[in-house]
Amino acid sequence: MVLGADAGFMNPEKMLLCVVLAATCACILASMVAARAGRVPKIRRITGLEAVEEAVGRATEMGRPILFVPGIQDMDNPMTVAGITVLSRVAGTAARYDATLDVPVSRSLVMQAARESVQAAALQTGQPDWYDPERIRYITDEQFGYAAYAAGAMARDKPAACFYMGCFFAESLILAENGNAIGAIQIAGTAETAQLPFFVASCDYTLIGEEFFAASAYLSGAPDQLGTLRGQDIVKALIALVLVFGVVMATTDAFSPEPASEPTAEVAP
Amino acid sequence: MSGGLDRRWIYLGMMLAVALPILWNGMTGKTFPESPTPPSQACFDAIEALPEGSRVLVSFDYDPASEGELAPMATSFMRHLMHKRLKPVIIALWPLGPTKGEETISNVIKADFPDRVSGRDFVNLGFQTGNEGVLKVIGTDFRKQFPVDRSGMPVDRLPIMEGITKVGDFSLVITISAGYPGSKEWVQYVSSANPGLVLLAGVTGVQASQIYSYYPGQLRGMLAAIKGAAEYEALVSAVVDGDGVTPPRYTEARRRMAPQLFGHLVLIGLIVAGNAVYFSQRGRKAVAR
Amino acid sequence: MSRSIALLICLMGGLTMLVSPFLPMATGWANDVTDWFNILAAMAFVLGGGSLLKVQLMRLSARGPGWGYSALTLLAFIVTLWVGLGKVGVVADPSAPTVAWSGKPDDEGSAFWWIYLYVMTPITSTLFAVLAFYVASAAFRAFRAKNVEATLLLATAFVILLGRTFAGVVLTGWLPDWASGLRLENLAVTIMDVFNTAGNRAIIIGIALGVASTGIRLMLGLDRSYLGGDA
Amino acid sequence: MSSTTMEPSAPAQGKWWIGLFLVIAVLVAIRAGIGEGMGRAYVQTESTSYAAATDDQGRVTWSAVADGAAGSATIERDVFRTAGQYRAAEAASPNQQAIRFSWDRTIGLWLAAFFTLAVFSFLVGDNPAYKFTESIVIGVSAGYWMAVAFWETLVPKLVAQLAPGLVKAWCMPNLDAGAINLDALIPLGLGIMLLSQLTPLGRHVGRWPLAFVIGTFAGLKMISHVESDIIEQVRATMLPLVVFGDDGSFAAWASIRNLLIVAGVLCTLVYFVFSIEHKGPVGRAARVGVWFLMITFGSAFGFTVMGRIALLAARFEFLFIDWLWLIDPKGQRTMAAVSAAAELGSSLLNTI
Repeated sequence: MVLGADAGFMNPEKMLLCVVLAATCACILASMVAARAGRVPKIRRITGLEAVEEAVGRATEMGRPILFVPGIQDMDNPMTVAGITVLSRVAGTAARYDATLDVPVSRSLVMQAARESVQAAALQTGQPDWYDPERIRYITDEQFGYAAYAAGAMARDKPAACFYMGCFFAESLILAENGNAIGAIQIAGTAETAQLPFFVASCDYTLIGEEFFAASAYLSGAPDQLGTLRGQDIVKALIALVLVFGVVMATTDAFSPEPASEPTAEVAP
Repeated sequence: MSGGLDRRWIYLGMMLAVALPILWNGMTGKTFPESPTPPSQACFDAIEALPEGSRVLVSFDYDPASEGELAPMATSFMRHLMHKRLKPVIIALWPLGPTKGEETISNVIKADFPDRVSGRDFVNLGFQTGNEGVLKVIGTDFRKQFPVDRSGMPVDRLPIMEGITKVGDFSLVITISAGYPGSKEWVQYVSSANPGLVLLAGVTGVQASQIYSYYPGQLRGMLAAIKGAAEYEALVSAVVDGDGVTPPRYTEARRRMAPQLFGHLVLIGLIVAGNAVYFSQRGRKAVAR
Repeated sequence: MSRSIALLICLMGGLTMLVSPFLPMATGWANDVTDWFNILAAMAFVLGGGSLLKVQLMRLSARGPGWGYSALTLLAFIVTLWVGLGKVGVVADPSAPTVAWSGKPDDEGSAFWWIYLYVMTPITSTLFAVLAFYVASAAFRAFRAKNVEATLLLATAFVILLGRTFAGVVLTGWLPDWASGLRLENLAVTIMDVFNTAGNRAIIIGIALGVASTGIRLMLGLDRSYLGGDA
Repeated sequence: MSSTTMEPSAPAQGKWWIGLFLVIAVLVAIRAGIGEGMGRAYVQTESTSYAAATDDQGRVTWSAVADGAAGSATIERDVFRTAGQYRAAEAASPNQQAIRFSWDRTIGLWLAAFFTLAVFSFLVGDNPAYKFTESIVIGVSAGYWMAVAFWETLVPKLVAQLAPGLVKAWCMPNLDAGAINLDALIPLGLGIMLLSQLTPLGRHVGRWPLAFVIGTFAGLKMISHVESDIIEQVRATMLPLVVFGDDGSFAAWASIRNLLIVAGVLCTLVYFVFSIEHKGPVGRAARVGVWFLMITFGSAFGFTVMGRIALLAARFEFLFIDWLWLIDPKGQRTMAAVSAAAELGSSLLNTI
């Protein structure tokens, strides 16, 4: 299963990977095309995302800034990229309300991408002057150095709304507890499973795993993007079918008199 | 809804619950007895099952931030390996891992097994950048990633590395890991690609819940957080020291269990208190209505 | 124009990586790309460092409240960078004692090592440790049996907290062998083994789908906010 | 969730903080005056001589030799010694110079203790000591990672690929200085494009490296997630719902366990369905899925607590053992006064 260790389609493991990969892409692409053609799926409510507008509005009313943290990993991490796409939506809303948006980042490349995306959002909303590159600034690559800054900045600037969207490790609770202490509305989204419990405990809304990746498509409201979400659901249904089939096979196997020829994954040889 | 409690009182309670047992422990030297759970016992058994002289790959995938939980595991693993006359080959996927490996070597091997020679009985091959990329390469060509040991000696000249060309040539692989890259990557890229290879992991509490889904399939055994370290430490002490006295540096994990216990009790007390406040407030509201 | 080229680069890069596991010639491409990324990220430090310098210098020259702290940050940054790049106090490596620059920058005894050991480590590991306090206040506030979901959350945490210490042994150690599965320490293992495994597996599968779908959206350019606004 | 607004302390905040710092300083001074004092670091200079030998392939290797051998190079470095080792050396020969008090490491130790307390002080409220620490750590860590990136990535992976001879002579003597690796020009080019936006011309070109990174990693991560997460996790969940033991008897618990895992995975997957409203059977399955999620989060929380407490314990151990010299579980100091107090304390505790 090592990439490139035994390349080529002859290897059954590679074959399986190829089939699953192709099926996944095909489902998502087909739903996207169907949505473009007019079959736009109705997406269920994701409460955390409905609250974005409310949070930005509240910050504007109170005259306090909004804090957006796109995680502490670099652009090679899909969560960071997803966080940046959510940032562009949040920035659009903030520009409309003319609210102050602070984006401290912990990687130089992320700073670059965040600046581009916030500037684009400002232009789209017709508020090009709202964009201020100095508000999107690099702090440090060090996880806890960054957390030290964020904790101190929260205690001093008292943001009214905090967004944590990206890849987080132990600093998640430092951010969320300090945000809670200053009474901010907090919306978090991550696929880092170990940190989800802390966001769930300390934030007002948390986007869990796949919901987080769906966030930017959901917020964009564009038909083709919503179509990809339906595609994900179709793949999920296929996975469930395969799983049920596998379970039935394994169960009938258990009844067969002779012991299974090869040990299942769960049994240590 | 906070029940009117300033959170600083909570902090004070937690501080005392952790600090006082450390002082008590330091003065009396007492620890709680441990009974091993299956994943820890499995680690112990996997090492016990190896014949003398087997080569074991030990990866130090952590840095000082997680030392509190993981260094006692590293110490116990090293002590067990040395006691069984096994030969550890140390690598690291974290830049500061080799230093931690060196510390473990000097605390265990140099202090208690001075007859063991670097390059023959153990070796530290240092750190390589590339995260899971390193794991992919050592699956087919170990020496490509780790051509020299930490002092610059080519691996080809080390007796301990004789006949080892890929990761599958080791009898056992141990990863002591604090996050990414770590146990998950070892499972994904090494264990899956080498079905016969036995993989053990020592992980932090945060990782434990994720890594559990790989045990006992792709992971033969695992030490979960300081509790796992304490259980394994007790098992190793029992086999190495017998009824004799265990030197204090080999009781670190068990010593840490005392602050652990009181910290947990404070938390449980807080959860109970929080619910008491919640229900009493709810009760009052119901009456008012 | 520039945006179209960027989108093309994104699409081609993604497709190449997608087919690479199936091409014998592509062995090692994934590693190469990872290496390139690391180099790029290292070069990008110029941008990050520039941003840091600019922000702190602006505060310093404005002499607003707390400008002294900005001066401190600047000083700390410049000193650390200088002793790190210059390998101040580093002795040669034993494998080449005559090559003065052969030592590692963080060798014991060097200035960089001193800063790491006595400044960075204590601060970062104490911040890490402070989480023990935050965990306590979060548990006090959030773990309340308001509904079934919250009750399950707090009950599970309860069992794990008890089951993973000596307290579990004391409380339920008296249970006879046939009921040993109900002992707290074993209950904790069961929760991890069954419920946690199931929950995590579903989350992991969902995340994989999310990554795949996001990847497709990025490659096709549906999501291109990172490319900026103007043409 | 509820929000507890922690009101800032009273107006006399500054005085309050000065008072707290003074109390701590006095306590530390008292501790420093009792018994053997506290917080000192000792070092010994280790000097090793190395001699060169050339092997049959023409490679030069250096190995340790007796001091002062002809043609050897000597490396001196200071290594830590414990207070106990210092005391033993002093007892053997008073005024010896081998193991000595180290000013820089002692200052470092006290500085580390100050930073530790300063970070803890933030729990009480924002204050000058924390602000000081925060400014320091931001600057230091930014500089630290930049220097590390230079030595660990740029030099070996970029410069050494393009100018191996130069790098070998300068700082990587063990490098196999072979041919120039032109592949390294690609990341160099990408980097130059990225930095070109600092000039007015490069506004557009600067986006291409980002597009490259995002595209390639979208592809790479898609493969690794499908491979190790979808395929492997589904495979691991294909469990028999009826399990028999080795002796052929029905294993009830193992069967229930497998049933729970399969049902849990399916229901939790239903929770993540986006294009169907969570009503009716779908809603019920999703609700069960949420229960599984909550149990998962509860157990992850419980486990994480262990780690956090262990880390806190490690910080207290630093303060108590290395700085304040209150306890000595590892036997690094053999101090009559304090260990007598410890014995008294332990005998008292034992009687309780």
